[in-house]
Amino acid sequence: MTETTTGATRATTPTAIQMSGVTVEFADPLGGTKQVLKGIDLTVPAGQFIALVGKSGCGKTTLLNMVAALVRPTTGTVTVGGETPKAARRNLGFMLARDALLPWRTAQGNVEYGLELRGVPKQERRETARRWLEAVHLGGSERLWPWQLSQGMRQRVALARTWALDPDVLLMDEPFAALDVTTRVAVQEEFLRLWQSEQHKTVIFVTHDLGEAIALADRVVLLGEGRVLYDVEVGLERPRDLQTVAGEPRYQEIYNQLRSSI
Amino acid sequence: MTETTTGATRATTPTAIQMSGVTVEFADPLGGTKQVLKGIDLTVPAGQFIALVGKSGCGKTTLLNMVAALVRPTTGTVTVGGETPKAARRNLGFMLARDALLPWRTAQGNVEYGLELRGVPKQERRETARRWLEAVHLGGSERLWPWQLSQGMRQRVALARTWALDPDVLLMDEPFAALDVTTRVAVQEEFLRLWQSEQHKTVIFVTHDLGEAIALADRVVLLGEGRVLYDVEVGLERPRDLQTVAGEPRYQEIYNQLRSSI
Amino acid sequence: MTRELEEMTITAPDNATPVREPRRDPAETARRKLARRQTTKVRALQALLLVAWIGLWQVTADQEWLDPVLGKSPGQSWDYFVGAIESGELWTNTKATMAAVVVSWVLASLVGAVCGIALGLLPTVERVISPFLDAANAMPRIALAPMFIVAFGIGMTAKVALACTLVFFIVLSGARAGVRSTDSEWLRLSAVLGATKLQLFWKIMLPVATPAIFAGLRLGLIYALLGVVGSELISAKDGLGQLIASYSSLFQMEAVYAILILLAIVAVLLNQLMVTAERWLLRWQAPADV
Amino acid sequence: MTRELEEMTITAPDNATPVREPRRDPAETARRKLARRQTTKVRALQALLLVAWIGLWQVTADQEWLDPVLGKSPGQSWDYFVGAIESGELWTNTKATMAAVVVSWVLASLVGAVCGIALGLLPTVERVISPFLDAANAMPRIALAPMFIVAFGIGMTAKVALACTLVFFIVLSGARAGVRSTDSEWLRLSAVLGATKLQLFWKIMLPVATPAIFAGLRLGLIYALLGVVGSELISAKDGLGQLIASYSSLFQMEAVYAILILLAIVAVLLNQLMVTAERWLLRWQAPADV
Amino acid sequence: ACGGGSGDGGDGDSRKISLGVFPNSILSLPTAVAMGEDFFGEEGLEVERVDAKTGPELIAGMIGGTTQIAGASTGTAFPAMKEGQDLKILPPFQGETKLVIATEKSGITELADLEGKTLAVPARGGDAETYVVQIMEEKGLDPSKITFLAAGGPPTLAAAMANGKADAAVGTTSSAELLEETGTEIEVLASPHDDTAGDRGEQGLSAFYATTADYYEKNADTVDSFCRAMVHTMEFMADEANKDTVVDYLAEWVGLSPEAAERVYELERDGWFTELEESRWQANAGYAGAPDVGFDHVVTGCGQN
Ligand SMILES: Nc1ncnc2c1ncn2[C@@H]1O[C@H](COP(=O)(O)OP(=O)(O)OP(=O)(O)O)[C@@H](O)[C@H]1O
Ligand SMILES: Nc1ncnc2c1ncn2[C@@H]1O[C@H](COP(=O)(O)OP(=O)(O)OP(=O)(O)O)[C@@H](O)[C@H]1O
Ligand SMILES: [Mg+2]
Ligand SMILES: [Mg+2]
Repeated sequence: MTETTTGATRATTPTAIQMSGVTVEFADPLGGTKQVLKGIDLTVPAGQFIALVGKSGCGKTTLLNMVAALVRPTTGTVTVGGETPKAARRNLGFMLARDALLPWRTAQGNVEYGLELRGVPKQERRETARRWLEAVHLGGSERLWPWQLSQGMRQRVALARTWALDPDVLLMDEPFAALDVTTRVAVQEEFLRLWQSEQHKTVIFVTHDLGEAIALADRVVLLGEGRVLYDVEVGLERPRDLQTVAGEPRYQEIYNQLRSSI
Repeated sequence: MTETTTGATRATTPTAIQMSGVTVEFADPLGGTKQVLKGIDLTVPAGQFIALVGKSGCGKTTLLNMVAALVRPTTGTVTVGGETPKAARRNLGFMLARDALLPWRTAQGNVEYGLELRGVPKQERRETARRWLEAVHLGGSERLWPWQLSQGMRQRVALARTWALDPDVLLMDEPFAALDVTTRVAVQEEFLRLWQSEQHKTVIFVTHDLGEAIALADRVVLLGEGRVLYDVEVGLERPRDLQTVAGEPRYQEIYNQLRSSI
Repeated sequence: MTRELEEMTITAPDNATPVREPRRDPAETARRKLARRQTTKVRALQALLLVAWIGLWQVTADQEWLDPVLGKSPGQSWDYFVGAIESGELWTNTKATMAAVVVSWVLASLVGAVCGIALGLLPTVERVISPFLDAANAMPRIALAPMFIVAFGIGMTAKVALACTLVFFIVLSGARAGVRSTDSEWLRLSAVLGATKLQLFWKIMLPVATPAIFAGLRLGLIYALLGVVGSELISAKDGLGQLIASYSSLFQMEAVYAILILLAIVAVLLNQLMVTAERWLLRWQAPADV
Repeated sequence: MTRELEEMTITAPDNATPVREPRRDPAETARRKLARRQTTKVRALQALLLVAWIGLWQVTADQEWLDPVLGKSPGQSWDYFVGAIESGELWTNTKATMAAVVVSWVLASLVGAVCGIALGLLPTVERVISPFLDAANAMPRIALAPMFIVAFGIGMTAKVALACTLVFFIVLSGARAGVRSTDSEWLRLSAVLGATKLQLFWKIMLPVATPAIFAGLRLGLIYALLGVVGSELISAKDGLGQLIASYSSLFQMEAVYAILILLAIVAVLLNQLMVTAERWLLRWQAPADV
Repeated sequence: ACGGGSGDGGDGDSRKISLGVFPNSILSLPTAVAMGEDFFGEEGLEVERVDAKTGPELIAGMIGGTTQIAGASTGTAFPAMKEGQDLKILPPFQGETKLVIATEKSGITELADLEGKTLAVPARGGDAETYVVQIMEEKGLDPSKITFLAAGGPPTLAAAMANGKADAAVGTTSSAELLEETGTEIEVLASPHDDTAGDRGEQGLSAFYATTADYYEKNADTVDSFCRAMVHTMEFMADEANKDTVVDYLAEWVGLSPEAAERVYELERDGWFTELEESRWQANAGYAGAPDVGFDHVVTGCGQN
């Protein structure tokens, strides 16, 4: 497989995502405003896998939505690959806790959905989709409807859908939260394998699970009350074995640090 | 708290559940029959916490349903507290993966449901329900509807509902499988605390999660192809700390044994 | 507002927190205030629409766009209305119509709900008889009117019977659909807890089917009104439909319009009543949007 | 069978495995065979019911339980039926009715579905105009017949217009309810993937609303038939309703019965067609029970 | 007041009658006059009027027991009797009053012009249709070239005429006046009052009253009282001295202006009679396509003594 440095060591790689002095306010439905992000400065080098953790309501999803151009910063700037988030959308992949599969499309159709919206011709679309379903070990299940898939298979289809667009930047909002423990580990492994198998994509991965954050990411950022409370390089070597990574001392160390600051 | 012996050491305690030579066949919808349980002999002493593990489709739920008088054995006998399962239902508690809360009843109303079916008078019902909601740390949420509760809170209400009937035998079919990791640990702790806080109830606990089985139970039974493949006393001392129990050598030992036989 | 979901029209809070506060807290009362303010806005817009519509009607009458037989002004209708209120004609006939509506709606709803739940519980029976139900439902009620008259006479009973044939099928299909959403886990749990059949019906089946039954009941109420008035139009001793028919045969269309508007008002009020009842009875359902 | 869920009537497989095999495998074909066998049973029972019903009808006629005007035997109806088939009277009138049914159903469904989706997307507009819709829907269509005739003449157009006023509201409320079930995550995802408004409508809104629209379409088809026949009963040049009206005024009830039965058969066939179309279009939905 | 058909075929209070009529029509004018002048009360009858919208409904309501006596016509009573319903026919009888009319703008001036045009009737296959057909055939014209249009009740019919959807129609003298008054200029093509309607116009009956044989047998007295009240009514209407009163009744009942009512009155005043010859009955049975319905259905001498 490819080289496995952590993102942090490549100080010279180009910047994928850049936030400077970002605040986000929402109009409070009862009048007034509520500041959700209170001055975020964050630089994500291209190819880095960054995990975002923090208490519920601390603004993780808001931050992600900002990168996806679903929320505009009140002050400050956000650039994605040097462009505005809106312009950068074509290089963006997005994955959510609930798989968000369209129930009226087969596995194949769901993987094709993004390609279809972008006007990729039918033949190419079909082949790409098939290739990515193979890649997530769902070859042969192309023609099944979402209800015929288990939760783990569904999330793997969502994975294929995201990957089929070949995005430079991947935004994932608790993508595995809805899975039961066994399936979860399997899909995490699948995901890590995909990510490691090619030129690394930049990933922002939101999760509630500290263990998952440390085991998967190059760098863990802890948000709290709209600020970055903690920003740490994981520094565990890749490829990682998810079964055993929890035993490593570095894992335990970061875990305890995060646990105490949360 | 009370004494904390494992069920296995009390060889002289009365038998809660007794199965001898039990087979279960289902009429195959396509004609013919299909043997799901192929001769099960199992004795569960009163007060024992037994975990049932095994691959999907190996008959765990069927076994549980048999004790709950929802399935009748084709051959062999099952007794619960010396009676037929049907007769023993009044001493039975039942808990499922999906909380099975009735959405048209408040938390309080859901806890009262079982009591209501058994004709407990209104005043008593209300008090019992309130007491058990307090016990699962949901005092103050009595009047919320299920949709207003988080998944963890819902499962705690289901726990209270089960406990409110004060059953001698508890049947639990993957009760925590639908919970996310963080909530799961919290509810497991809650459950263990309840179980340990009084005269132990007999528990049959079905789970897919080997770790959960070992951490919670006195005894782990591995089913496979309709037979008991493996039956082991856990022997970890109580009360247990779920955060650290995974570190104990005995835990690792059983885990590996089970893992290899599954 | 910083949030933009440009291409979207539905915006739901994307971090719907699972735990909602109980009703009494300050955020809730503030939310209610907001809701009330919005309601005022809606009412104002509705009033505006109503005025615009009456204006249009007036213009139509003034400009004689319609046949003189049909083209009457709002003022003429209002005059009839005032006169008819004073003479008590409207009141007695409205009473007669509403009595039949209520009776037929209650009766058909009860029977329809019970049959619907039963069919929902017996899928094979349902498969066997559903084409017969479709066939029965496709009978043109006006064509059956002579038979209703012979069987029930000209009066309350005939009206009620005709309206029932509409409402029954509507409520039935609602209830049937409702029962389908029963979760088998609730049944398993109830069985283990020792529920009797009667308890199952009252404590599981009926509440499960309630939302779907309510959808049927709302539509059913409108159709009860349609059925009763339709029956009165064909033959009756009294009722708003009978009034419409006789004024219509006298070409007094201003009276016909006034009565039709009265009917519309009655329908809207009945519907509002149902919405309120529904909101209370189904308060256990998560609101679609908050 | 060893399983007993004594107090339960609905039995669902309690370990519904999430992964279902693709359609082609042997288990699936066996399941289909089973389904076919059950269908045969259902058909047999239906035939039995039909025979029993005709028998009952015959007895009613023989025993003269009904007034002589109403009490006609199945044989008499059959004689009329054969005669009318030969004279071509039934065929031309059925054609006329069905043409109007199809036109009104298609038209009102299209408009109703689009309006329903639009209202579902614009909740404030919906709140404002929904009482007006209720009011309009509560208008007794028979009373409006004179206005329809003035506006559209006596013929196809008037029939279609009247039927449309029924079907429109039914399909509209289905579509409106359907859009409500849109998942906001689909919209978020589509927005990020760069979907245009048109793409959102075709690729998300329409499929989402399809099941509910279909429920409306099915009921709408029955009501299109009711509306057209009702309109023909009041005034028309041709059509089954017009036939019923004239035979009914001559007290030739055997002909009326025969035509009503023909209508019922047409309704059942139309419904069957809809079920088939629905099953195919909604094959992506998990079957309620297998 | 509600509560379905009283259904008391004479078992209840036999001096109470529910009387079914077709309201606001010249055909039911005798009922309006009798009730207005309390001729029923004078005979000790308590009469409740039950309005119906169509002829068949009147018969159906009577068979169902809601009414004991009801207005009837050639087009409704004969088919019912033909289908086996035993009815008794009561006076007064009204001679033919149906006109064949056309709108002025249709350009039709005589019956021959009807070929190829659209003619509105209340319901297909009914009495109005056969009326036109029989007149046309008698005059050697071809009625099969007319497009018959079922237009339902008066307002729909008027609307259809007004906006040209129908060129011609069949209506009573009063409904023709009503059409004129609401702004539709009309041309009379055939009228029973000036021999342009042939045999049918001369012999035809447009209205009478009926009761069921069952009720008649059990309540012969009541029926006779009804007839007596009606005979009295006929005498009252025929009396020149009461002309203004009758015209007022007519104007109010049918909804005409006094002038139009007076014109109608002049045409119709001799149209009512209380005894019927068998030959005329048989002729009408023929018109209605029910030649086997015998004269024994008619109650002769009712209320004459
Ligand atoms: N559209 C909106 N309008 C108003 N307030 C909002 C909106 N979206 C989010 N918020 C508020 O912003 C805060 C942060 O929300 P966000 O969804 O980013 O949290 P999160 O960290 O993703 O939480 P979770 O872990 O529960 O998903 C919350 O208090 C939320 O109520
Ligand atoms: N009512 C039934 N009729 C026919 N077969 C059944 C029935 N219930 C269960 N089975 C079959 O019996 C076998 C065992 O099912 P059971 O539900 O006991 O498995 P399980 O161990 O609980 O599996 P899981 O872990 O997936 O819940 C399965 O193959 C299932 O298909
Ligand atoms: Mg979030
Ligand atoms: Mg199971």
